[in-house]
Amino acid sequence: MPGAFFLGFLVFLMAVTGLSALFARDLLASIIMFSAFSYFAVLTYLTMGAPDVAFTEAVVGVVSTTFFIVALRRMKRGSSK
Amino acid sequence: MRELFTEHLIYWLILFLFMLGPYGMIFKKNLVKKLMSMNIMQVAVILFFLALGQKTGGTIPINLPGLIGAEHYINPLPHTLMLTAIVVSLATLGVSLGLLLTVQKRYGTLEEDELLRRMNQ
Amino acid sequence: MKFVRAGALLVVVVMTVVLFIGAGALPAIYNPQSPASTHVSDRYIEKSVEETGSLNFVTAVLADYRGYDTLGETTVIFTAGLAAVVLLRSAQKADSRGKKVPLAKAGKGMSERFGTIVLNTAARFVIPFVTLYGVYVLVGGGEGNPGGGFQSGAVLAIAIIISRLVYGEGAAFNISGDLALILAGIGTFIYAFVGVLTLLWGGNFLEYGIAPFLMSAAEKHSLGISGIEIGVTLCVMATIIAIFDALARKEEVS
Amino acid sequence: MKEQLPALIVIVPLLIALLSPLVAYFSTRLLRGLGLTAAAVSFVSAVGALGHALTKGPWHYYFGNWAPPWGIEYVIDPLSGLMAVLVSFLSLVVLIYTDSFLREEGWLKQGIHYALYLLLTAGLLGMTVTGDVFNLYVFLEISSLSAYGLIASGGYKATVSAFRYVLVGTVGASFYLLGVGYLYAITGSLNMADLTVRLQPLLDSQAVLIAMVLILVGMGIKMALFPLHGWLPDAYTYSPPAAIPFIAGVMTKVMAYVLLRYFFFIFGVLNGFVPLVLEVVGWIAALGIILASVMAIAQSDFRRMLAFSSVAQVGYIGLGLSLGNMFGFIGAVFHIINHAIMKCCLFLVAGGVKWKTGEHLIEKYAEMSRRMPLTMGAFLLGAFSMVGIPPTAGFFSKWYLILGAIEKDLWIYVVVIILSSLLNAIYFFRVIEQAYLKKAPVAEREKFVEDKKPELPATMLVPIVVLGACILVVGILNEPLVSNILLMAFPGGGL
Repeated sequence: MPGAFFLGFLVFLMAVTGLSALFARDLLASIIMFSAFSYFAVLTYLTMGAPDVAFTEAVVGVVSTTFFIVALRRMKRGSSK
Repeated sequence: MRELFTEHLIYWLILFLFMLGPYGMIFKKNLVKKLMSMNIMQVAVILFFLALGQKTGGTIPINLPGLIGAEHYINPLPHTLMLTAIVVSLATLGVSLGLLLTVQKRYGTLEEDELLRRMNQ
Repeated sequence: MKFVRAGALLVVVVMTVVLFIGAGALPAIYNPQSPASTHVSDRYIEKSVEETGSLNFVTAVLADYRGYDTLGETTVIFTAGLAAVVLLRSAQKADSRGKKVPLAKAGKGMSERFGTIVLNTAARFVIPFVTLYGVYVLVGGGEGNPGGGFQSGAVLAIAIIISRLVYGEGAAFNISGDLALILAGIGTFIYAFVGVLTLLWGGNFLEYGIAPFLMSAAEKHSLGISGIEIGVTLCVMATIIAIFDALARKEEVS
Repeated sequence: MKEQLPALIVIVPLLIALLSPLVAYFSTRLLRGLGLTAAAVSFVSAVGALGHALTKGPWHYYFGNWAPPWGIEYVIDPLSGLMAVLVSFLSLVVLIYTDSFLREEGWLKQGIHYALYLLLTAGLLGMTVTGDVFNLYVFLEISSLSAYGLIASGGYKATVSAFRYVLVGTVGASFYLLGVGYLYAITGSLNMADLTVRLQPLLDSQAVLIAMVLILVGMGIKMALFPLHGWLPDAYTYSPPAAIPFIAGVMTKVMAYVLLRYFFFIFGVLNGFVPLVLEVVGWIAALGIILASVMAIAQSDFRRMLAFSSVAQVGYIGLGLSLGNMFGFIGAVFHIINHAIMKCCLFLVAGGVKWKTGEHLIEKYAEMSRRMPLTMGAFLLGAFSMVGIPPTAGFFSKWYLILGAIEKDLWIYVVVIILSSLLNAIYFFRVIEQAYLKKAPVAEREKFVEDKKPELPATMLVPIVVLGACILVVGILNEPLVSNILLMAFPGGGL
């Protein structure tokens, strides 16, 4: 199955972006890496032949990134530093 | 090599992603990052289920005219289940971000050590 | 403390190794003969077009065969909206206790306008298209396209969020947080009400085929599916807006 | 509508919950009425369904009329019926009690509280009566999310503990879901009855072992089995008194029920790797009982003491599960019932004292027996039952657990149960001593002598007294309960 290599590569990319989201110093960078993670998740779902799930993950990725950014904005504003 | 890929490696990668969740939750001190590792864990479960439904010679589970028979389509059940799981992950994310905002507002920090120190004051 | 961390790391590593070894016992990926691909799924693929009238098997399973799960899923979203709103509200206790705030004034979004001319103009173009697309996703869901109530609701919510982000609280295209919460409840209620109707007609919960209409079974099922999809759309849209509103709400000065 | 009873158990509270924000906007009084009606209808349906299951055998209800491996079914057998009756009964009782705490709040807060509470009820009921492992996950999430919301509404400290609970709880749910994934991978089915059949030839496979461990860890986190209990003490201590009796009383118990369901009904206690896993569970549970009891002695906050005692009591249920024989099963289920009622009652008392005096510290309980005689009477029954003094219910579940341990020649468990009863006696005696024997300081005393209405208002007092009476009734009626229901519930039961 030739798709297997591509699939493996995509999951590997997910692991990389996920790790860098966890290890990024800056929270904003972390959130951006997290949305990249979400994007690769969409690609992986598409490769796995699940358009419905991919579509849902795409919109959920947008919404959750928005939530994160809005929350981050509030947190920065409220922080003592 | 190809056998390894098709049979184990994808599961391994997925399970690695899955265990990234507990790892991040234990070792990352920032609460936002804990939240992210929780989300990564949920995505890994979704990938796991979708991987179960894969089928050689199967296409996406939408009826095509003239293509009849179960062997031509990917199993739709995991997709359905995972739609639910994605929605659950979004719901959990919303609630926990709300919690984080409240914590931040009261204690002024999201670093775990600092938070524990301020809570005990 | 170091010791505890080392112990935790050990536990995580051991679990990872155990899971890796255990993966060997799973049926190989891509195997058409695996139990997951042979036991239950065949009926969904072969019968769903005639039994439910939906060309998309995922929609058929989601909204019909396992429609009760989806009711639960919609409820989960609604619950999340409730939880997010209650905890951000109880944080700002300064709110008038026991007093009834008129719904129109209840939700105050971000107060400052941070739209520039480019953003404003872009938003004016983007929002109608996003909205249209959301409606299209809802309508096209059963017709063999991916998508359905949940995706449609999320896309519609994104349109409203864009408008809120660009125009601020004064956006014409806006739903306030409390109203959104009530709407979300109504949306899920529409879903559940379809089930209650089938109960009243004498069938089991969510048994669309029982409807006393002059239609074929497949048509009744697709009617039922559209009914619940509308409920899901409303609930998801309203909940996302409610959570967004709760997160973005500026603290009232007390 | 008679044939729709299993659906009504869950659907009615769910429907009212969905409408509560809307109803609350117009009238909070109407909301109260509707909420009580919903809980009552759910309770009546559960009783009806249990009656049917006992007389005519298990009741299968197909959603959308799709036959089981394809659709979702509800199964009311004696065990799930009994659990449904227990959950809906406690939900109704606590809902009456809740009223006094909410009266002062605004419409939005009341509406959301009722919605979350009823959703929690519906979620837990759905978990007990479902016959589908994925549907169980969905309802697990409904109940968890509503519990997060309820706990978090208790102030700032509660939000920190609620956040921890969200993280840990989501890990638990994800582990559970991954376990379901393993089961699905090797059997291709999600229906419990179907799984049982299809797992039979596969029970020696490693995948089943891993699925078992994943489900055990996931549910262990949710039920606060000993090393996984970290989220519980804070969550119970800081959450608002209007919600915690139900959460503390029922939630962990439903999770324990799910484990019983898996190990006794789906995997089968004697097959494959199950005895091995259960043995580990047994040792961990025994250790947890002792350690958590010792921790409970060290607490000065009444609610925190109850929280640690909960961890210990969940250990008893784990012990009964691990015994894997009939007495163990009866002891575990009986203890689920007892502990749900006792813990609920004790938290109601704690909330009542807080309502009266604003205090949770044990040392402030001085002379409480004179100020609130009925409430403290119920507390005394609950405490006796926790310790295991004969006419109360707690004695009998321990008795069956000991019988089960003796049958398997595990004398160490007998020692653990007796030792922990002693520890229970120590920490409850501290409170009893304060409430009945100590004299209050003079300043405090003058305050309550002036108090014209010493007891709690009726809406709070009645639930407390009812639950106190339940402890006695369950204890006295233990024989018919065991022989008519619990023996029927045992897999392949009825002897």
